[in-house]
Amino acid sequence: MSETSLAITKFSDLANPTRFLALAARILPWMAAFTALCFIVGLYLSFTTEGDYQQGETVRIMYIHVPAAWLSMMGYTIMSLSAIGTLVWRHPLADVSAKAAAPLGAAFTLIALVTGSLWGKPMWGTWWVWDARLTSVFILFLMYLGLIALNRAIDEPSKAARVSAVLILVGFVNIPIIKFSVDWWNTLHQSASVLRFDGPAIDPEFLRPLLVMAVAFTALFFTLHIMAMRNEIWRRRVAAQRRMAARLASREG
Amino acid sequence: MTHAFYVYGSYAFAALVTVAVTLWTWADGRARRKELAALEASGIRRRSARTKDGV
Amino acid sequence: MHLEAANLAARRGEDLIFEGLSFGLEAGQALVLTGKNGSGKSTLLRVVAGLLRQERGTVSFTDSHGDTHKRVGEISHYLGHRNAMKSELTVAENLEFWRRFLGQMHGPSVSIDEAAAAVGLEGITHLPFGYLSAGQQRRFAFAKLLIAYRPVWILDEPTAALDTSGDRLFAELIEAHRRNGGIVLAATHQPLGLEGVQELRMTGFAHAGSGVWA
Amino acid sequence: MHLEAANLAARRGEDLIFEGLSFGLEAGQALVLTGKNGSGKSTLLRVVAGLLRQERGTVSFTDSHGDTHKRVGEISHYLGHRNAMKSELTVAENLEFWRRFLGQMHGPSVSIDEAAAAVGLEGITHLPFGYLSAGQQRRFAFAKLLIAYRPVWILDEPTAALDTSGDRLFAELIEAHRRNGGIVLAATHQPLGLEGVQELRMTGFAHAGSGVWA
Amino acid sequence: MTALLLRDLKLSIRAGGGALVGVLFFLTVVAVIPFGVGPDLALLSRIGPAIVWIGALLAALLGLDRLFQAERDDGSLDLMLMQETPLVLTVLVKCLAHWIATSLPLVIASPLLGLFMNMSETAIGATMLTLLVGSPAITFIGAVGAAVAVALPRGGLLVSILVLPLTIPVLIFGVSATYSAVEGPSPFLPPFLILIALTLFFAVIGPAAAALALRNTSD
Amino acid sequence: MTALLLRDLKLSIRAGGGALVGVLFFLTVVAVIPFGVGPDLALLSRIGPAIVWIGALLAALLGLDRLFQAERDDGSLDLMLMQETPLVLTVLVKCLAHWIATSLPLVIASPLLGLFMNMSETAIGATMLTLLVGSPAITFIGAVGAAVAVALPRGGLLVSILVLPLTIPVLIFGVSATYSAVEGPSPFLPPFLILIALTLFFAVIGPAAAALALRNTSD
Ligand code: HEM
Ligand SMILES: Nc1ncnc2c1ncn2[C@@H]1O[C@H](COP(=O)(O)OP(=O)(O)OP(=O)(O)O)[C@@H](O)[C@H]1O
Ligand SMILES: Nc1ncnc2c1ncn2[C@@H]1O[C@H](COP(=O)(O)OP(=O)(O)OP(=O)(O)O)[C@@H](O)[C@H]1O
Ligand SMILES: [Mg+2]
Ligand SMILES: [Mg+2]
Repeated sequence: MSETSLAITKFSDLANPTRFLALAARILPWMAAFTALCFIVGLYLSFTTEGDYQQGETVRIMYIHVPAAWLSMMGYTIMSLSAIGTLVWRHPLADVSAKAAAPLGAAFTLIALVTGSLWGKPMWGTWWVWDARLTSVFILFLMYLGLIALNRAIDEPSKAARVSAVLILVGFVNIPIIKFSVDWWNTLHQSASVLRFDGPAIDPEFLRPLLVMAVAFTALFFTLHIMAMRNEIWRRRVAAQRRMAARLASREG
Repeated sequence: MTHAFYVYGSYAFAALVTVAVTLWTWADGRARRKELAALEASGIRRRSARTKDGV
Repeated sequence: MHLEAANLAARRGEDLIFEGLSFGLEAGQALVLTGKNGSGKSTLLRVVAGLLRQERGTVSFTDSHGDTHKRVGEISHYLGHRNAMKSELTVAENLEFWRRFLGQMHGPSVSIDEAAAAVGLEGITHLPFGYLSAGQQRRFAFAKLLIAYRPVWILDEPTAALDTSGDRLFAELIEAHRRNGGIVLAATHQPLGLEGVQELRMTGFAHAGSGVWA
Repeated sequence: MHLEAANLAARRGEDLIFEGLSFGLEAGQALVLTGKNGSGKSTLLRVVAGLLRQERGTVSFTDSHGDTHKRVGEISHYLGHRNAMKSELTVAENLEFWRRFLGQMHGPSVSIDEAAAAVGLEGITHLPFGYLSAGQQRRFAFAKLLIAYRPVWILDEPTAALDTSGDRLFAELIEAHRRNGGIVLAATHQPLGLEGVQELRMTGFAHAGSGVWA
Repeated sequence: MTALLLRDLKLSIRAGGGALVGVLFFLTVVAVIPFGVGPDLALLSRIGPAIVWIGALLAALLGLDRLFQAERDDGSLDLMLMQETPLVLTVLVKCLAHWIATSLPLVIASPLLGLFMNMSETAIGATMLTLLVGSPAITFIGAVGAAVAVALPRGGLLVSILVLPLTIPVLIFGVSATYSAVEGPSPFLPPFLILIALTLFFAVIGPAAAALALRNTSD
Repeated sequence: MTALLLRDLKLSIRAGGGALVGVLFFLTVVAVIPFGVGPDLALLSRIGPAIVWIGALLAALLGLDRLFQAERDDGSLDLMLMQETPLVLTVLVKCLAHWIATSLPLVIASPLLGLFMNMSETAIGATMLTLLVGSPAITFIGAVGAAVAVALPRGGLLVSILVLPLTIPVLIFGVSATYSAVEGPSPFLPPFLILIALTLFFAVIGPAAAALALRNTSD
């Protein structure tokens, strides 16, 4: 008995959820503090800088809209990387990472959509148009929800992860479409002015709060992601122990 | 301010969503930790915890 | 010809069903899996057929030329709990499809009518598969093994739903396959009436719940 | 209590499978159908259960108060080749559904956990049905007969896919049902190990093709 | 019977996330439309009700054909046929469960889609009302097809010939009631009443015909 | 492989009635739209190509979800997974069979629908051509969803949700190629070539991803 359990300990060490939990416990407080700090500075900057002569006060929406939009794409990218980890290395932590990222990505996409709409009403005179950028983001949102639904519909976690991974990777085609849709189709939406190959083309007055807010949002994303991963590991641990208890009971009983 | 509604609306919505997600994640973690503690109390323990430490 | 499994372990859901399982079979040999319900017989067969990925261990096949195949499924027939036949199509259409889809390997195989005769059901291949009785369906599912040659047969309770003459018939067909140098793996609850077979008793649940997470 | 079949004939497709078949069963008695594959055992059971319309003849049931029922299916359990359970739902959900859907008749019935224990599988009713092995599925399909009382049990190869301990278990459950005054009709290829049963050998194909058209 | 209703609902939730999925499906269908017809908001708002109705029809059709086939394949249908409870009632309850699981979420989500399609408040209300009243008819008609599919293993063709043409009147009266509510000049009530009549008619005919077909399943 | 193609075609004729369901659904969609936009023939002919494309897209979804589930349920999928023939090829052939049984009839029926929608000859021809070239892409994308559905106990709406967003590019280029053929001013060829490229791209990606998913769902 002791010999086998030792072997198992080594094996699970390889897959390593336990080490991940230890690491998470150590860094989470620091990440949370960093996030809070960035938000305080970022929010202060966003409300104290000048308004735009063209867009007026509404330019302040940019400070949340743009980071949220970036994160919506980054969330999916993280899911795709995790999907590769699931399919190629079959690493259980990759399964957990992809599953934990989906609701967060959906949340940031929702923020990007709603703040974009709220910006669109004063700027374009309408809440919603079916232009390429807006629709591709909307599709991203639907894909997040679809993946969440798929994950919940399969009740064997490792299988759910592998199946979702295939779909995540196929859906990745949408990300370049979002990013470059403004360049490929001439639409209402602003084309890239920060994340460009030839450097940002934006007034530093707006760039500073934007970047601080972007860092804050990113830090928030990762903090929540690690928390959600930790929750998922706990959830699986509970399930495994419950099942073990049931097996033992049915053996002895 | 010119378009106060839209600006504050955006900030309020973003705050709402982020806070909701944060709270939900946190509450979920707490619930899971409680379940683990309950299992621990009922005598079912992790294998790795049996041999050495464990978080 | 040689089929070798070394140190196999397999998981169902999160539970390890068996562990450290090894066996070796030469041409003409057969392995019969026994054990109570849920002990992992079907699981082992699916691992050997390559339908379920093992947790650890290897399965390999060395053919008569000494070449080694890692994917044993490709040179095997698998007869599972389900018959893999479409009830909308006639028996002949079903068998014809599998004959063409599976393709021919170097080895003895028979025509569809001969296969139907071999399982004791000549003359009704024109009926839709769904119209047959449970035992007749099982017999035709077995006929599939005869129409395209495969050296390894993996059989999961082949005689379920068969009458006693069917049991004997299948035993004879299996023996004939072995005489031809074939290898047979079968899970069963009733004695198949085969001679000189190895037997492996499955016990189930190596360590319940000893997954990555627990 | 009395189950009576008189002069039954049934057709499958255009062929008359059997003809002039009669039997009578009193409380506590059992009838075992044997015969080779395709001889019409399942057909007869489905006729008795009311799932297939007979060509001629009658089936009727007289209960302990002397009332006669024409539709025997309503007071029977039918366990066919298929298990009538949903693989998406857990075992407990499946059984709970059938318990409520079938409704209670006057007679002994047990709770779901007791039924699971009776078929030797307590403690895994929380698993989805689809995750179980073939034999475990069959056992739970049988557990369905215990959770809602029906005087007549119609069983089509109940022990298919069962291990030997399962065979014994089922035989005991069937005997218990008979001791309680139940009636059992079963088709089988293996001896069920029941005592004092009538046996009916089916031969199949009364007159092949003797339909309206021949 | 509540047991059957609950089981069927549970099954459709297990199979894919439940009500959320219905709504998502609808959203996806609607998101596809503007790509086809272009982002012309006036046009979108005009074809909006028709699109919403087509989406509802599609959602009802996906999966409806297996309503009884799934039961037959695992043997549950046999046990249902044997019961004392009238078969019509069983069929009715299964229809109800199917409607609740697939069509009701669409009815509830339709206002949201209306917004996406830039429809006016009246149009949204009218669409929702006609959907609520008319969509059960589609399910009832579909049930007949589903039952015939079980009775005749090779009757697939028959099902589609039977079911789809019958749904056209429902669709037409549903859509035209919506339009008369929005634009006039024709009054709203006549087509709406016909829609109600259709639903009631099929609520009686559908399950009865389906039960008849199931009884005659030949094996 | 021809054996598989023939079998699948036979099956969809015998059991599914695939072709006819698609065509009838298509007809239903086309029959309902005029009620939406009213009897304005000019408008109808303008949105005609878009409607035909949307109808074809939605019709392709019918039955797609059970492409592999049916094989799983009777155990055939196991045998297919074991073969030496690359699984990608098997998937490709099954897609082809599904396309021939459900989408090809739509392509053939599209001129008829074009007439209903009062489309010009050029528009009809262009729609038919783009459909012929573009609809296989929809099937290939759908195959991924169908393969994923094997992990689910039943098919249904979820598959469509996963599939539809990915089909949008095909729809966009299909429709825009048709419009540029009819109205100009933009040239027909670029979007048409992109459509061909999309089909080829998904002919590679779709079966590969579907095969990957199938390998990962077997148990
Ligand atoms: C619901 C509507 C909207 C959605 C879904 C949306 C989506 C996005 C996305 C995904 C990005 C990131 C693009 C990238 O990194 O290349 C972005 C950036 C941006 N959006 Fe929006 N947007 C919406 C409405 C608006 C409106 C109304 C405006 C202003 C008039 C606007 C202005 C911007 C700006 C200035 C950027 C930064 C571009 C850059 O520097 O790269 N957006 N939006
Ligand atoms: N997805 C799953 N999750 C958890 N347990 C599973 C899963 N799939 C199968 N099992 C379990 O795996 C065990 C082995 O099943 P298997 O089918 O190999 O048994 P078997 O020996 O073939 O039994 P039988 O004689 O009844 O056919 C069973 O106890 C079953 O309950
Ligand atoms: N629709 C049909 N058309 C023609 N023949 C049919 C049809 N359905 C069933 N049969 C035939 O009816 C006969 C009786 O079948 P049945 O299922 O009753 O046999 P059984 O005794 O239960 O056999 P088993 O032991 O294999 O279960 C079989 O020969 C079968 O081929
Ligand atoms: Mg088994
Ligand atoms: Mg039988």
